[in-house]
Amino acid sequence: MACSGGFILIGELEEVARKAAQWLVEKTPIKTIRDWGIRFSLWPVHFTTACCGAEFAATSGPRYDAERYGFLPFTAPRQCNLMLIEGTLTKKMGRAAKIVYDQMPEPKFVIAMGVCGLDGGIFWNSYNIVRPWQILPVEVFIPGCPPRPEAVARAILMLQEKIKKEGVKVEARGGT
Amino acid sequence: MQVSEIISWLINLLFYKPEVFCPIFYPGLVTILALLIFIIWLERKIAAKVQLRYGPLYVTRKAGGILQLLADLLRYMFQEPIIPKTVDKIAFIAGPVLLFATAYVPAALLPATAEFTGLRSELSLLAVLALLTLAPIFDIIIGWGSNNKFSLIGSMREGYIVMSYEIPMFLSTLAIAMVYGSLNIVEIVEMQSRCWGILLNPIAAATFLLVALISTARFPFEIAEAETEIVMGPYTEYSGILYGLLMGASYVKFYVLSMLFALLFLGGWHPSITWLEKIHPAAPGLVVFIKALIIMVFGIFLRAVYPRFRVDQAIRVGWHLLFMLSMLSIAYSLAVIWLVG
Amino acid sequence: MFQANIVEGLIFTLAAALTIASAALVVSAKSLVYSAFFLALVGAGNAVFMAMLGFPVISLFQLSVYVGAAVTFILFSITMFRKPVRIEPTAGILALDAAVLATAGLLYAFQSVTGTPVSVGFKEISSLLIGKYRFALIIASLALVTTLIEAITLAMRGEMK
Amino acid sequence: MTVLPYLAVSACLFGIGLYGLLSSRNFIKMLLSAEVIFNGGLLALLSLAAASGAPPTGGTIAILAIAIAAAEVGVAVSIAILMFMLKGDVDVYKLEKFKG
Repeated sequence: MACSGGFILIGELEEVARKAAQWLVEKTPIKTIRDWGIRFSLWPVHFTTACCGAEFAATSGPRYDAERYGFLPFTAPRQCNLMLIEGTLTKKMGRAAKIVYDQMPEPKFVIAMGVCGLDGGIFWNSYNIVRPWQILPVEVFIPGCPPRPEAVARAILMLQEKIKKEGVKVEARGGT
Repeated sequence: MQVSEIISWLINLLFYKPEVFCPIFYPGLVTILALLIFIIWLERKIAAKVQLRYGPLYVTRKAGGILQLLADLLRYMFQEPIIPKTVDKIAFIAGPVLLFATAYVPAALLPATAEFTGLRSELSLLAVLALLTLAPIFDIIIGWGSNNKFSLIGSMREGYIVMSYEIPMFLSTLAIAMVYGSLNIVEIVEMQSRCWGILLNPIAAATFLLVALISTARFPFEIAEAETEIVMGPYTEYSGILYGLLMGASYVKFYVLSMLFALLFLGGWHPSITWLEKIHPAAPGLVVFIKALIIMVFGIFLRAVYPRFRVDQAIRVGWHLLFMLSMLSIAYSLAVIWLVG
Repeated sequence: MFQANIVEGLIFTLAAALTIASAALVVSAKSLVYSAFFLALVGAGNAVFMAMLGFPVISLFQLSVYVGAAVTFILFSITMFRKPVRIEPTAGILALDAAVLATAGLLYAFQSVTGTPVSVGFKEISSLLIGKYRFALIIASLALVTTLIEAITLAMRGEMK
Repeated sequence: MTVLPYLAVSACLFGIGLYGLLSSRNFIKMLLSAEVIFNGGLLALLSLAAASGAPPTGGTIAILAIAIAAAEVGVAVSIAILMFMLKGDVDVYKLEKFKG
């Protein structure tokens, strides 16, 4: 939240306040609590481009019930913090993926699903695909064509472990 | 000695002065925050049970994931609140805060028990109703301020819905007030020690319950923020803690309306449990809270079993069914007054 | 007693500042939505005055009917205009003169009024409404119904075209 | 505290509303200014009623006035919407065609 009106005080007050807030957030107890909250509240955006979408839907279904981990598929990118690329990204769709990723608020994570997300899968060497890791910072890859729902659940657990171990790095940005 | 005096004075001020205790603790803020964490978890859990799932579990495994909403809240708090360049900044930031405030203020005016009430007035029922009508202004303001077509459509829908539910809400409440001949919530509750309001005027009770569901966007009337049609309604552009406030606001309003339902129709704190008063003067008010909780659980259970109405169907329900029902409830009240005297 | 007076004066000053400032903003705000929002604040401030004058019923009536319904309706309708409507105001010096003159005249006319706030319960007002003024009530409700039908007709005509 | 300060506030509201009504060309702006004037008038009515011999009568009139004002707002706004639909504008100077 930037106060564009500015303050009467001299100096970069906004910058200082942001740095102070970041310093406070990076302290151990607050950081631990924050990481715990983020770990159990991963809300994914639907970004279905291929057949992996069916498996992703099954992950949240009664049998595999990913909501146990606090994994709640939600509507709009503004409220989510996890992006699952489900399948092949064509060049056109890659642009859309980037837009959706930019709409999500920090801290955010990307999981690339399916072998198409790794290196193109059956579209390997095609002129019209783009690998998700070329345009987005992917945290976890799920191999398989398409991967089973258990694999998606494992990816969620891996991401949770990763957040627990490494913590979340938040770049405090100004208002956009 | 000085310190202990100050502490005892503070404790006295905080816990035994109804003007301070009511807004902050029992019908007020602390209860609301605890309830928000509990009720949304319960909503997800009930939906999961209906769909043969477990629902939130691993966050606190032994306690069935009851802290799930705490985790969500923490995430929202530490998330980046995005303020897009195209929005109207003042409306965008002030809207959610004011919406939550207007949803919360009526809760502070509700009585805890007969002796322990924050607001003593002959017109407390009217005051709560009048404050409840202010929230839609901010819904429209945030929809307009977001400068997004889905937000605008959502707030348009909210406006249409408001027009269809506000009159039945007033009429059904006034019907029950007519039966008891008072606009004071405490007096109405005291008069219900013999006969509950729902028995005296069941039509008004049914109307009020339906209106409570419509005005707080519970299923089957979740029309303003229909996820499958218009992304998130008026809340599309919101992220971070501002979205948390918006999501909380409708639950707070539902809590206020459920408390009002329990007080007006379900006998309030009757049957009163007198030995609870030894613990704290506000403790007998827990009976009201339990009744309100039952109403809330009913309301959130509907999410799991009902689909959503279209907006025109909901408006038709408002004007054709609820308006007529509220008129009928007034006539019924008049008949009851005429018969009983 | 003395303290109560001070508190009352404080509330009055705050409410007066709020009301007059929001009235000025209604007139001067560039965006119509903000204008309507500040009109809601004017109505709310007015409700505070009414409660202080000893008419709590009318204050709550104002809050629920005027602010809650009428201003919400204005706001709702304004957001329906597709493009923002902004028309530059005409030269306002004459208008300013007229307004200042009117205010001064009103103040002059009011200066001889004496009296203190009273307290009026809702039972007196409702007995008056259904007793002495029942014809006014009937005519008002007829007018309400007529305007409702008129508004619906207007809207329908717009829709059919 | 007498009712005089209330009357002063109502006079101020009246003046501000009058200025807005006279100086703007936008139909809805004029409506909003008229609503400010209405608020001033209502306040004056109630304070004079409080100062008079029979306050409940003034209160009754005020209740009727508020109800009628709500109706009037509905009609005026629907006229504005209709005007916007027909002419694509809400400038009152373009209303010349509607002259009797």
